[in-house]
Amino acid sequence: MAKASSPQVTPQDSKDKSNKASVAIEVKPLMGNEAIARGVWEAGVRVASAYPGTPSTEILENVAHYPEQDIEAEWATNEKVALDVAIGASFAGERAFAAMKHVGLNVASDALMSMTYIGVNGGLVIVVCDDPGIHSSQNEQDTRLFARLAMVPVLEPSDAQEALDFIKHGYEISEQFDTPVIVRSTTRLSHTRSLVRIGERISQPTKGFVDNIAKNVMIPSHARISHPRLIEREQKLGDYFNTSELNRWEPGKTEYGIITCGISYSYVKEVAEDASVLKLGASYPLAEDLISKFCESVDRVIVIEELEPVIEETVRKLGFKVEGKSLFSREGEFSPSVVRSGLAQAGLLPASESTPGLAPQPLARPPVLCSGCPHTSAYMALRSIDARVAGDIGCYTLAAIEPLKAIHTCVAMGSSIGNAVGMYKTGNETRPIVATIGDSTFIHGGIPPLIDAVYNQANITVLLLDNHTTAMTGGQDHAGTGKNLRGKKTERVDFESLIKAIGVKWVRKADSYNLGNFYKCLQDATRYKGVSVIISDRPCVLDPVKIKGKAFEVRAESCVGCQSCMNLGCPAISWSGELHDGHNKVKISALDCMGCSLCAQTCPSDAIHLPSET
Amino acid sequence: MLNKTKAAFEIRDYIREDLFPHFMCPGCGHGIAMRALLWAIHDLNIDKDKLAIVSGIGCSGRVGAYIDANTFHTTHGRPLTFATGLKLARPDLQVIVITGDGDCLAIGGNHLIHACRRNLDITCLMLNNETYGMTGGQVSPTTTRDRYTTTTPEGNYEPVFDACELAQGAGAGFVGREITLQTPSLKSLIQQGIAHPGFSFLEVISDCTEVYGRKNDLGESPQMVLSQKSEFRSDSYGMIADEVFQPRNVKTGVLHKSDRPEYAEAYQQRITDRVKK
Amino acid sequence: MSSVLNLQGNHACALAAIAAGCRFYAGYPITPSSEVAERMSLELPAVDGIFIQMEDEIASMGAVIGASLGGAKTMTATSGPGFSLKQEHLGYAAATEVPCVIINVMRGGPSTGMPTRPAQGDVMQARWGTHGDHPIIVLTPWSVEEVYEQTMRAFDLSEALRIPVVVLIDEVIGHLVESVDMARFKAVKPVERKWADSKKQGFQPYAITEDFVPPMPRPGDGYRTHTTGLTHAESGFPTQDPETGQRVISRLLDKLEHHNKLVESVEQTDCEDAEVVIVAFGITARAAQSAIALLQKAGIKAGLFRPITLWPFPDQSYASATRNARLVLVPEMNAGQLIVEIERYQKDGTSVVGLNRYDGEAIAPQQIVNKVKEVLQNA
Amino acid sequence: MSEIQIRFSGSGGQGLQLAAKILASALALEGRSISMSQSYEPTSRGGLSRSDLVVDSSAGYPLVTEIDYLIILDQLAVENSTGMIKSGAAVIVDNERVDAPPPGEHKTSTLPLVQTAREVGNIRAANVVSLGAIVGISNICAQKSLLQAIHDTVPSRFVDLNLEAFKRGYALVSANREEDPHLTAVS
Amino acid sequence: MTTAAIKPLKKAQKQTQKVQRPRNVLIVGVGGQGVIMVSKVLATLCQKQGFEVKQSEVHGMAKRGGAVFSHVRFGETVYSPTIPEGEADVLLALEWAEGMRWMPYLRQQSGTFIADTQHIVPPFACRNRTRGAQSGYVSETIETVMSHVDNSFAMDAMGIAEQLGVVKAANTVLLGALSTALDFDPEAWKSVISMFVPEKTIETNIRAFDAGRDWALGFDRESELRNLTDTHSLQQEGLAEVKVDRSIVEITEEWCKSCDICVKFCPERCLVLNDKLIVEMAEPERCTGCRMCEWLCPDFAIAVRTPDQISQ
Repeated sequence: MAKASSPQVTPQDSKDKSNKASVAIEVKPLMGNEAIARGVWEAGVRVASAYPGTPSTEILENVAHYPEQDIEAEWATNEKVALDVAIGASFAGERAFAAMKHVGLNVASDALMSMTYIGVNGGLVIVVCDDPGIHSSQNEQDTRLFARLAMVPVLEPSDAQEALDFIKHGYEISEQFDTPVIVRSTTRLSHTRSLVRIGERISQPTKGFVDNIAKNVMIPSHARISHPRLIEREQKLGDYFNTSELNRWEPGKTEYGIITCGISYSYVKEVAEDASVLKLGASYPLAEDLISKFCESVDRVIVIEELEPVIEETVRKLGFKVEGKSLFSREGEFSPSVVRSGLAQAGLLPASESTPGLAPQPLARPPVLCSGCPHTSAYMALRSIDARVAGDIGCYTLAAIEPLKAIHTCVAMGSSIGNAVGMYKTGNETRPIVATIGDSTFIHGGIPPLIDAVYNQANITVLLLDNHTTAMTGGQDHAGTGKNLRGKKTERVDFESLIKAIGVKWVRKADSYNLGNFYKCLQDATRYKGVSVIISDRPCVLDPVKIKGKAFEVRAESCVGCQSCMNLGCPAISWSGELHDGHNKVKISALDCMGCSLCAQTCPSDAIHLPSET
Repeated sequence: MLNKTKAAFEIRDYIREDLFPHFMCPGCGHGIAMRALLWAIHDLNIDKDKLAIVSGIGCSGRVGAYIDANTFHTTHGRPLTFATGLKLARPDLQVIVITGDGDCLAIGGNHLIHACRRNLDITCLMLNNETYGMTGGQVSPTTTRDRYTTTTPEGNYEPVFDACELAQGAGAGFVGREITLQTPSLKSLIQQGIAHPGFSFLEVISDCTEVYGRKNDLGESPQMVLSQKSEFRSDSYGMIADEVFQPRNVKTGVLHKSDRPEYAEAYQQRITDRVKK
Repeated sequence: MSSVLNLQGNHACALAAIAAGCRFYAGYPITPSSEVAERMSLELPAVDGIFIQMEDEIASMGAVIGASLGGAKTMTATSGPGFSLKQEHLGYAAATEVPCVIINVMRGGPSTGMPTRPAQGDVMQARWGTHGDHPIIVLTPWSVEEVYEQTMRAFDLSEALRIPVVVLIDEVIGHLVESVDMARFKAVKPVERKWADSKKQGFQPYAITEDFVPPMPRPGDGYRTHTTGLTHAESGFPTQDPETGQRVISRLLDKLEHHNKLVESVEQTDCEDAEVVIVAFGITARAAQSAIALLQKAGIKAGLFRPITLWPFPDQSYASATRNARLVLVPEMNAGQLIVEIERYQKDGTSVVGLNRYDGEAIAPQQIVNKVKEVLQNA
Repeated sequence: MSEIQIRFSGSGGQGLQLAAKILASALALEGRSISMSQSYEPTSRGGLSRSDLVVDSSAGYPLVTEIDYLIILDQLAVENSTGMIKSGAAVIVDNERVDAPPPGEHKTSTLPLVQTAREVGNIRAANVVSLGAIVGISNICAQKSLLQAIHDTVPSRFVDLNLEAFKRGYALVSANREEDPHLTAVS
Repeated sequence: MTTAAIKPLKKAQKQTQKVQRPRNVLIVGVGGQGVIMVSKVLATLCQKQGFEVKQSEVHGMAKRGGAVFSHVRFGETVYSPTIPEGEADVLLALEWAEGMRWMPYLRQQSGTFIADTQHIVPPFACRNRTRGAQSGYVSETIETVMSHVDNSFAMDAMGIAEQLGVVKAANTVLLGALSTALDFDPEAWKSVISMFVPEKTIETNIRAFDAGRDWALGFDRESELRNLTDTHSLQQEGLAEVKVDRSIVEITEEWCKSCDICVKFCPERCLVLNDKLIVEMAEPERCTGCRMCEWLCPDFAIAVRTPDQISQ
């Protein structure tokens, strides 16, 4: 591999320029998502919209901390709506923003695929947070592949400072190239706190709506004209990135060179500080010339990128011998150790001497439904009636595992009802078919399939678990809570009326804390021929406010160690250390007990009581 | 009375096996209550030969026949009267009455209050399934308001007895209530009731699944058993701010206990005093 | 001290019960029987017996059966309305063959009637008061002394045959105080119940024995049998098998027939050649006895047939007593109950005439005399 | 011994049963056989009440059919006995409470029974006053037997009162003997 | 526009010499314990001392009882936000089993292990109903850890806080202990803690910090080990030996009336009604012998017997 001449862009250059571009007034430790929010505000964005989704949730929550007169921040009913709102703002001539997690982009993709044809008026940046390692998602798809499909540029910051800076840069690119821009974050970046120099908000002049039907209305004739423009834009962006300071060549030893992007860059620097590194801040379209030059300057080219071999394949396409996924996994999250062992495998670093010290068998501590969670009893009841349960996305997905084990499928936001309809339509299912869906998820994507179920006369039961919040992501408001992102009162969706309006004849509200009644209600619902909907109306005990009742107690003398209460999977209940006929008795942690009474209702020996009783 | 070395409870030691399966309907709570009773008897080490089970008429009345003891299936509403005679004549016998809500509170209501008042050492186990199951599900003094029975086709409009309060008010020395779902607790309650020297009134929340449950669409047996707890426990509800859940205010457990003089003892005392004079 | 006591009928009843071994009494106050309870409450504790006043007559009868099931000799006393209330349990005692004695001091009726006035209106209720076919023994003493005697006998019969026995006393006799010489009762030995004393395994509490009276299992002795008012097989457990039902009920009914000699008790005065036979019991028989003397004085061949055991009715003795009679007069303090039974045995040529009074007064001897004369004149 | 039929009558609460019982008791002490019966209305106070004694019954019939001695303490009781009084029988009526004694062929004495009881200290002792009168008239039993019977029958704290009442009743008859020829005629 | 690394803005002279490479503190615990608060205090302190700091956490499951961890790295230049395995200079565990989970991250020999001894037992560790079942909680004892890790401190932070009357300040007690493992002035710690706790509780938290610090400074490893050995052996003797055995469910088929109660109430859901609607043991290996089915069978069709009962 021929060695390239010295790089055109040096870290030194970029640093000087950045110092001129914005005046640093303060340094603060910010989490990646906080830095993104800061960047959105500083960039003069007027409208920001999102649907909560780990690890992206905190972005909009933090945007909402900035003054309302500066920026409109709102929870949208789903990611597509969020993007459409942002697109509308762009049309109207303001900088606009949308945030979502990787799977949220799937929902929003329909709008994105058109918007990429249309381009922007006010700048439009979409932050998409990927979740390598699947900390809290249903998959670990790589957004860069999506960007390639949509032919929109992707910027990838590697720390919080870059997160802030890249947002602002993103708007410049968006407006300069007439394109939406995706800024890709990952869980690690979003949730890492580091020092960030923050700046002031730069207000953007209002452009106003620009009437241009050929640009703004995507009908076939317009689209046909737009597509070549898109290809041309891609080319121009590639050229731009060849020289942009977003991509940085850090010269070092020439035996090998590492091309990396995003958070992986920090791992690389951690374990191979003296290597030659090409850090790509723009991972689509790739700066092919820059890459070629870099590859030519080193003996071996190693690509270190989380998830898909996007860079690696490009390098290979460019005709270089490259090592990437042969050393580093295509799945999971990277870490300094992963990078080190990959480089060691390549023979570039000495293998770390492993001196196993004390290595205890780790305790399984999977996430569980909280003590007092109203979903618990709903799933106990489902399990009892032996239902075929199509689950959905939310806390309640945890009911799929021990001890509740009451969910049989879980696909994507809002899928449960459609899945249930399909199960019914096969005629194969002998058990009652129930779709369970949370309030927020229902609004997100459950309403069209419910209409479908009614329209197509499915015989299913929908259990709408209305806990009055978006619990899984930490308690965000939504259209069904009566409060907006800024905590102000707004209209609340009346689920019962809505469902009736859809044409559901059997709708009943039930309190899942009342075990017997709930069970009965579920039985009635499943016996009904047609679509039946139960609205389990019981708020989350943690969000938006902690609802803690008096803690229940176990009367040790009455406990017979049957551990029926353990079926709740309640984290407040554990073994007391006492035995009854060889079976472990239980105790309740007063600190953790929320006083929901479910254990007391379940206990066959009446051993669980409120302490006030004598 | 407790003997630590005794064998584990084996129900077949206490039943007339050749009569099984018993006549009760699938899911009938009376069977569960019967087990709890026999379990308590076992734990108290009561000699079967000295055990007298007196029952009335109705589904509850038939329970006694399956118990391997001295069993007396008497007339409708009157088992307490038979038991009174039996216990007075034979203080050495452990006399336990099994009765139902209609048997005990309607036709036998008079006997109940006077048995409570006298406080003779009898244990009265009232199996409350809220209906006259054997006669086809008519309204009883404990039928929940608005529920349907064959004699309340428009739903029950009569007020309901709280049998335990009634018994306590009438002077029973020991009053308790339990649900069949909580079998170990029920056993323990029965055990305490039998051990109590004086009249013990024990209400068991039982289920008539086939007749009453069907008529009122209360679900299958498991669901009816499950409902007992949430429907009947006042304390199953913690102080939740965003309240919706308000179960029926009926208490379980030992509800009343007093050391009023036991009838036979008081009688003997009085006689002795007189003879001394 | 003299063995003669001035004794009220009701008191005599109580004393006789104690003498017969009664150790349990449960009752409910009702005129004109209350003195029986009062006397029992006084006497029973002295012999380690139990007296209990229950909440009603039903309860009393229940307690009596309960105590008897436990092994005690038991008794209760009542009058018309209370007797009606006891009927269900009387049936239970008959069906389960539990010995017990029921004293019914009759008063006027129907319903509350004339509580303090005498009547003999319970003849049929005593026989058929409870539902279904059942054996029952009814004794009718005519004097205080006989109250004592027949009450003792009631216990003996009940214990021996496991049949409830009713002692039917009219108010007059119940409240009558007469001088009774107690000496003759001193030596009487009460009959004891036949207790089961056989193998406990497979014990049949209602087995068909030679004397039709199965030995009774005593609770606590280890038999652990079942007692039920349902039609039960020999095992004691309910049966719906027609053949078994027929067999066990027949045994129950045949029991009395089998022990006819023991049960029957009649008194006949001058019946052998009597043209006129007066059939009466209780105070009416006392009037009849006076009347016979007057009639005989007037030259009318009159005799008295007195069924002391009223039920089962001593039909054979009656037939023999009235074989020469032209007239059978049945004076009774009701509208005609015993006469219905008597008419069943009426031969051709014998007229059966009733003399009925239900105004709360006893039938006087002269009334009977007048009636006989009147009938004979009109004949 | 020939049969004697005695009736104490009046209204409920006047102690007629007790009077009969004392007399029966006295007769029993003398070895006489008695049949005592009673009739009252279902009220403890007021209403017709009577207590009958048949002494040495010849026919065995225990109820009175022809009264030999009749005491009437209240007008209320007059009608009930009318027609049952043996001709020549002795009838004693209270002077205060009985206005119209039963008509017929018998000897009626009107005596201050209630008044005497009042004098003795208790109006309710009129029964024993009348008992004194009847023993005084009939000599049916010895005074001694009767006094013993009072001792045996009456609660101890009332014994003296009743003994006094008896004596006053007895004296009532002897005091009136001169004035009323009927009284001496009875043996 | 971007920088390769942010240089310390205000260099603390005395520490520059010592800190050649970033120092790594791994703070671990269970959701709701305050892991993030503790790490924020440390990160802020480091920042105030002029270091570059990176703090990385995953807390999506914090409210759901899951494991929570926070990497705090500080130094002149910090690249990776996460600590490589075996390179944590300090492992601060707010919960014992979490300390055990992250033990491999502790630097061999020189690493310091500070752990609260409190046990938060997850429901999953108590999922076994079988007679004589043992908890699934980690089995490593304080003694085991102390004999493997030279710099180990096992403290009852909750107990210490409780003694001070401020149960909620257990985290601050741990910070006090942590302060002895890092070269920062105690006063600097206190001033940062004061920023993070409610104004009213500043004074109590300072006391809690001092208490934790004093405890760690006065910690005598040898005598502690001796103590533990004594109590440990005592515990061993006291442990009742419960025989782990499997109960047998006997079903009298002729008595079963198909009411379904046992099936629905079996905590382990190991019973089913078969095609004749008679109850059947479908998953005997799951049965724990809890007797629920026996108690609730109205027809006495089920008997649960322990092996010794059967042998009798």
